[in-house]
Amino acid sequence: MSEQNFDIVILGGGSGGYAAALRAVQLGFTVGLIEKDKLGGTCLHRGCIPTKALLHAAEIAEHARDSAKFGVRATFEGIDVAGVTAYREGIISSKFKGLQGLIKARGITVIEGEGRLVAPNAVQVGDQRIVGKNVILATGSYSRSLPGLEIGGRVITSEQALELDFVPGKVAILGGGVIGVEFASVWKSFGAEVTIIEALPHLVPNEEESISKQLERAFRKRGIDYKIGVRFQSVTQHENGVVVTLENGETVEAELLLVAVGRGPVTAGLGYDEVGVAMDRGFVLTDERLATNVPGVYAVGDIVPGLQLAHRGFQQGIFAAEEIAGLNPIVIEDVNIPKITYCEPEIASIGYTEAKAGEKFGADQVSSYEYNLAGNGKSHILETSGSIKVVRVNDGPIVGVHMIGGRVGELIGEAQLAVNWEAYPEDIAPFLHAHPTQNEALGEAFLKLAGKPLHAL
Amino acid sequence: MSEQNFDIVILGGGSGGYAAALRAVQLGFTVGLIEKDKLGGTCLHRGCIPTKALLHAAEIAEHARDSAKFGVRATFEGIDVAGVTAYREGIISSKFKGLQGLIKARGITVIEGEGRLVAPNAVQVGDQRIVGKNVILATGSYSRSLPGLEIGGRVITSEQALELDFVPGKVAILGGGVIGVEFASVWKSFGAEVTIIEALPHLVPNEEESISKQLERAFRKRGIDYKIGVRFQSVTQHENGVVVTLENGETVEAELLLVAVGRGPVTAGLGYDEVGVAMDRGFVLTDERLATNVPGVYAVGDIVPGLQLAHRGFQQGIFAAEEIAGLNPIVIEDVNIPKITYCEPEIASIGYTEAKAGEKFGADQVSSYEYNLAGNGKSHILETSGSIKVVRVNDGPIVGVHMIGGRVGELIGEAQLAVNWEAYPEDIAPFLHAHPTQNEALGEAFLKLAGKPLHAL
Amino acid sequence: KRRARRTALAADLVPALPAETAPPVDDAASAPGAPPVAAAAPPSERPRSTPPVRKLAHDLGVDLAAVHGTGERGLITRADVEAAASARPTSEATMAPESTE
Ligand SMILES: Cc1cc2nc3c(=O)[nH]c(=O)nc-3n(C[C@H](O)[C@H](O)[C@H](O)COP(=O)(O)OP(=O)(O)OC[C@H]3O[C@@H](n4cnc5c(N)ncnc54)[C@H](O)[C@@H]3O)c2cc1C
Ligand SMILES: Cc1cc2nc3c(=O)[nH]c(=O)nc-3n(C[C@H](O)[C@H](O)[C@H](O)COP(=O)(O)OP(=O)(O)OC[C@H]3O[C@@H](n4cnc5c(N)ncnc54)[C@H](O)[C@@H]3O)c2cc1C
Repeated sequence: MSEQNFDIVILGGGSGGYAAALRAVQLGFTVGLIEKDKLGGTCLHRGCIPTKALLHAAEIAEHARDSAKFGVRATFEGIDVAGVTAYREGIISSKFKGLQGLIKARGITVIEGEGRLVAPNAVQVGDQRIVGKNVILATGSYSRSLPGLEIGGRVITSEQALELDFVPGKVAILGGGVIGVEFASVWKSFGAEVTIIEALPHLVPNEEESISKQLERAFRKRGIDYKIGVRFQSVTQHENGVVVTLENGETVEAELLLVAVGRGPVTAGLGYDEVGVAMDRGFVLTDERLATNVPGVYAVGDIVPGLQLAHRGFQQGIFAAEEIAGLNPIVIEDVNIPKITYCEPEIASIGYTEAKAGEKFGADQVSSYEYNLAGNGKSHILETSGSIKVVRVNDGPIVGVHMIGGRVGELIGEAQLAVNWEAYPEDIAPFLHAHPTQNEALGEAFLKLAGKPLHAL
Repeated sequence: MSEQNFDIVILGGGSGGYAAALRAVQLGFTVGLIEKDKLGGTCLHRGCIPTKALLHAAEIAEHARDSAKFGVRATFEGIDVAGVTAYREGIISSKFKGLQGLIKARGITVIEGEGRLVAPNAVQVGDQRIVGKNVILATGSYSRSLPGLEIGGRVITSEQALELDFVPGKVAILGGGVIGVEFASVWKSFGAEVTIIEALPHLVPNEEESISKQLERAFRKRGIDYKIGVRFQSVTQHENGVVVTLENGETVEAELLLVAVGRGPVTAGLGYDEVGVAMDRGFVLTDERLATNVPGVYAVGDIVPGLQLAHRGFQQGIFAAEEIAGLNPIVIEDVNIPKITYCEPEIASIGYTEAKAGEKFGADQVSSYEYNLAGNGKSHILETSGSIKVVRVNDGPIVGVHMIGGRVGELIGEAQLAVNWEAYPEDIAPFLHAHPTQNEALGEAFLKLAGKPLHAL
Repeated sequence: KRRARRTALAADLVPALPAETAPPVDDAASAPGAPPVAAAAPPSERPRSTPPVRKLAHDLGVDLAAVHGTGERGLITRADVEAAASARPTSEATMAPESTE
């Protein structure tokens, strides 16, 4: 049995783990990065990147369908699934190559194989013992299911959904969260009939309620069917499809059932509990500085309770490396991390919903304004509708921005600075936004909250 | 002869004038707004809005053409000019209705007719004398030509270009500035052959040089022809087209010549000089607080030397109203106003170019980093290329952001806050941008300048 | 002329901080809500004020180097800047904003 020694050993080479590795070597540490599958993890190979490629292909399809509205004569003939796959895989393989090159150029030692925490400072990989002054756990997540709902055959998760070599005629989707609505959006654009089943009272239930309602309206207009506030009971498979039964007795027939009910932590059987790492329902518990209860052991990414997002993984990975270096980095609360749902129309938000802001600051201490994109020239040009809602503390900072509409995702960058820097609407009001952009809609909301609406009453 | 009295009289109801009016009534002033044509001015009826509608139709056409690349089977059949016109006019008329409604709802008196400044406090409109305690001049701009180059027939400006009821087979464009490259981009996407003629050494010569060069490369790839660093000499018209002769003896044949060499101020014969308003080559001179040399008379928008942009007009209009109200608003220098060129690929910038920053702060006091969009996942998904260049003062703030690439225009909102608030890259570095977005490319540039590149070496 | 914050931050611009200079691993983690310790701790990444507050200070003519930060880890807050602005003679406070340098 051989032993390798590093300053930092990182278990898992996904968004969280590889970002930690990149930052750690920049700070002068030696790093051993253990990965059993492919560097880049869920996000690159089975998550963010492939789904967003599908969503862009979906946009192209919608543009072809709608072309007459803009005076363009074009005919939509269908989806060439092999073509979509080649496009999607081309992006992944190029990004994968880039990431491998970067990891190598930065001098990170990658150890291939499945690792297991065997001591507060050591991970076992086959017959090698990888020892570090500090250990960062970053083993990520997997697609969960519901108790009694087995994945297999025509009951699939996002992993299998990405690999389909055909466009299903009709799909049922269990779960109206981010992943569920993104696949619903893609499949509808590709020509499928889609029904979403969500137990909570709204689609994207973590968003501001008015945003959820607008998504429901938009999906209804697009012909995406959904059943909300009703729970799944059971599913049966037969030769050509599935029959999903809901608790209210209704049934939904489809070719496939996509289970998108959330992601669970990949921590079982990895030795965490034996070494004494405190856990809760499989998630690794940390303080706000990402330290576990075991000295020298940190955790980052989807295994840490909270938002499961790639850029949160990057952020936490960088944070952990800087924390170990004693740089005392600033903590960014989950609520101040930007969230985008890339369905059509897109949703983007950061900070508190109006209700949560009321709870935190007092309902009479907050105001909000929701600017309708109908007033925004560029949105009209894109023929999209939606709104931007900004929440502020009275005589105080902007604490929440909630958006829905075609292409609004990219607007979150500005909102991220405003919210994280605790800007007042009055700080932004003097800067008129470029015309004609969707930025302007955000600008109008700020202007209104600063008491000086321009293109609004 | 009748007389009407207001707190503020505004001459011209374009972006600058109507924004001044809207802000002034909010501040409790009575306002008389004089407009000879249509509220909304150049931007709404003949500028920003119609051109951006054409550019979006162009995007739809390109998507149909390129659909196979994304696995979508669609056929591009051509442009239905009447359809494009209906789409474009539909947007304008809806925005126009909205603006009229807003002006009315805010209680602004609109006086229809051509006005002439007859005293420091009075504008004559027909037989009415409109008197104000303060006067704001906002008469805007028109398409200029070159000495000896007459507009007419097949030699057109942007006004006629917008009204064409056909897609020309081949167009020559005089001027490689914003308006020239935007029309070049539209016409190429619509199927025309295009040649741009620009006397300066680069297209979009006001941009960072590396951005200009990338646009030239992108246009070459798109098959848009251009001749740079060569001056126009003359043009002759014949039955089916024009022949443009350049100073180097070359000729360019085309169906039409679009003259896009800049916009001159609409000030001649409006009484400004008789009343003693100081002018320079037709532009109205003001101090940085928009006051002319004549007490009580202000000027805003395109008649004031500097950037000719609608949102600068909004900003100046609001500023003038607040200045009259004694609110002492803060001055935003032109360099800190965002600029977007909406051609494909888009260009967006704010702040100093690297060269200008070097002049201002000392060449050894500034650093820059240009992040290639090839490293950005979302840009890869969009199959666009380009870059984002950020200029900072060493140990100091971000003073310039320069971008090129599909859809980068909307990224300027974040850059606008960073530059205007004089943020340091280190201030932004802790906030990881949403994945996968084009925002991230801006984030990577900031991270690099903060000494901690993530997905870069 | 108005920023002193950089001196405290040189460390994060140094690409490779030697690991030996790092404090014991769980030092910082053991004192989550205790700013006093941080004063003696290695340079923090936190700017002395946020950009919009710096801009406000600039517009009000307040020199941040002379302002005592009362926020977390010495952060200069908006209230600190406003207090500094109102503490001065009014003639100075109404000084028109000018361009940066
Ligand atoms: C369909 C889908 C779409 C998504 N879209 C987005 C999006 O648009 N934006 C966004 O921000 N997020 C998105 N996410 C979420 C994002 O993918 C995750 O938040 C992110 O990947 C989490 O990073 P991580 O490093 O914690 O875990 P992972 O990316 O899961 O990486 C963990 C890595 O650890 C490895 N590993 C696990 N156990 C071991 C072991 N014992 N030994 C060695 N290696 C091990 C795994 O092989 C894996 O490579 C999406 C997720 C899915 C499923
Ligand atoms: C093709 C084109 C594309 C453009 N694209 C963009 C863009 O994408 N983004 C951007 O920011 N800017 C763009 N611009 C520039 C933008 O349109 C102008 O900067 C803006 O319109 C200037 O506003 P203004 O109020 O100064 O003048 P104008 O909009 O020209 O308004 C002046 C108004 O005054 C009226 N007027 C003039 N003289 C009199 C008189 N004597 N009596 C009564 N009324 C009078 C006119 O009828 C007019 O309505 C574009 C311009 C063009 C030509």
